[in-house]
Amino acid sequence: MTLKAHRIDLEMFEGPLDLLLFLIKRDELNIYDIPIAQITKDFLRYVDLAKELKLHSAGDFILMAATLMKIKARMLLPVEADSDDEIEDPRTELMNMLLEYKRYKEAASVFGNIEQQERPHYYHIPVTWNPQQEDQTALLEDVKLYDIMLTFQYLLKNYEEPVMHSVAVEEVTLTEQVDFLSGLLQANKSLRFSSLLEQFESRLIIVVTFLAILEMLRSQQLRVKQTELFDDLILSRGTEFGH
Amino acid sequence: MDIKELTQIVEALLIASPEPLTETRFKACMGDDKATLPLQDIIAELQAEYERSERAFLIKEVAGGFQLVTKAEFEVYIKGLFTKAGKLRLSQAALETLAIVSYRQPVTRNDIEAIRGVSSDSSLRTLLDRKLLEIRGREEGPGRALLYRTSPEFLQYFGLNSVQDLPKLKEVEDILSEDQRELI
Amino acid sequence: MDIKELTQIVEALLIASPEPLTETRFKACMGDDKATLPLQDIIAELQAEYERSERAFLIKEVAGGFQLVTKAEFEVYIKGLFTKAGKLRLSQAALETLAIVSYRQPVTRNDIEAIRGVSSDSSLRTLLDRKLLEIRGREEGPGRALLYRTSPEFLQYFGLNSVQDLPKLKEVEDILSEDQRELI
Repeated sequence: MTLKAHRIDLEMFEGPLDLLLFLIKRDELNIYDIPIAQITKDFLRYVDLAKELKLHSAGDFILMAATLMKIKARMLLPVEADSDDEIEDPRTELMNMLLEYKRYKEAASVFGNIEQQERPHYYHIPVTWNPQQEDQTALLEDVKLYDIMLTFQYLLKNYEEPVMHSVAVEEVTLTEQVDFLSGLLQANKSLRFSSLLEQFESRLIIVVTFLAILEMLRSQQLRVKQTELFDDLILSRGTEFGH
Repeated sequence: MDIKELTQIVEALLIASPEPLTETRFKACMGDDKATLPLQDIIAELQAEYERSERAFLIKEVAGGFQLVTKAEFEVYIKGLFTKAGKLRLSQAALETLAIVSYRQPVTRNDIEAIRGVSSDSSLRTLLDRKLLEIRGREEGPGRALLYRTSPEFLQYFGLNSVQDLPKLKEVEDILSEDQRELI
Repeated sequence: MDIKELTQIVEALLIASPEPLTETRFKACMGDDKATLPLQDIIAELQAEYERSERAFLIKEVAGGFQLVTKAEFEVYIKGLFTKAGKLRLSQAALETLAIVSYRQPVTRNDIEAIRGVSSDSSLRTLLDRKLLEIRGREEGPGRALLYRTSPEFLQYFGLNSVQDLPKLKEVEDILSEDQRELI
């Protein structure tokens, strides 16, 4: 075999177990009684290549080579005939690993077939998912914990230490908005959040007002009712109102 | 409410829903207008209607609900909608990792690597990127390793209704005897 | 290719397309099978068919393209699809804000804005609305800024027992460090 042929071969294998299974199949070996010396020799020829090729999983191949050599050495040790202990075949663990891996490798090919069969079907996903979409920006389809990790990682990379003593200029304070809301509730029994929003131009004031509502909610100066999600909020006086 | 009205409502829900329509969700949508038929029956009616009128799509039962999918014959045209040449197929490494997770979930990265005998970071990452796997909590005990599971998108991707519908994992003996037959 | 075939192809494209179908995109999808009619005409035919068969949806022209939309009368049922969170959908801005709060909690709005470099008011508002974040207490010191944390609903959604179960930065690095990303 030329080096080139080896290279192609090796890249076909998913790892050392996959290579071992290949050797077993190629040489029609009995997986329950692996000729360890023979397979070790063959395996080592490939591992040399793995090192040479700087294969991504070279470490895993080398580790397996060491395991095989250890098994080979243990096979050479004389078995004491008079020992009562049941002596475990040094190959057992490797055999079990190979068998287990073989099952999943088989399952993977079944998955591959299903994938192939499902490929031509495309699912319908509505173009706009929610008429009440609160943001003009596109929504990410389905946020997973992984996305949160990725995003934080990304933000940290771009994060520069903040300039100290920077002062955020605010058009309106939370206290002002709390006072404003108290005033309104003094005059009206209940208020619609939407009608409040209509009075404000700046997003900042809207947010501060919203935070003021949350703050008043926490201190029970105010109560909020909402019949369902996305419905208007109805504000009324809470048990601690005016205190 | 007659069946005609019910099929129309279900059709509207299928068109508007970003995920498979489940019986529970259908009931919630109906609110006080209780449906006189189970979703399954309405779907069957609608499906028959789509067949009769030779629609380019059909209803598929997937991930515990129902969703509209295009018929296979239109793939050649639909591919043009997406910038990448159709859907990307998973690599052998990714399929192996996915197989292990789907039969053994929840699993840690170590569990996967112990079975595959090879580092599986990049396949895990691919599968997380494609949302076929998700990170779901941590293992009990000292290591507290992250646990991986298949996602609802996994079921959709493979057109399965639930993880119970996975093809049964074959026994070693069966696989080996198949190998034998192949040799002969 | 006759009009029947063309309407079917266009229907399949409308079902599968994640954005409105434009004439240009349609032509690209048709490839060498040049359509003998402009998209507009095929759409008109399909629209008529939908009306005749009393479908619950119709074709709407938006942003220079066509998309399927449900008829207004079904809005009352469709609302039910979005009442409770199924899949979580967030804007990039909201996701960034959520990521910062998750890993840095408790944080003030200023902390968040310092990292993102832009105002985060509306994302905070969205996240509070969705009950993914909550306000718990105030910072010590003169400003007494409100402190944001993730909510119990956040933990539940992601299957976490506590914030300590979030993947650590070290673990994130492990998964992401793979520079040689697998080609799929």
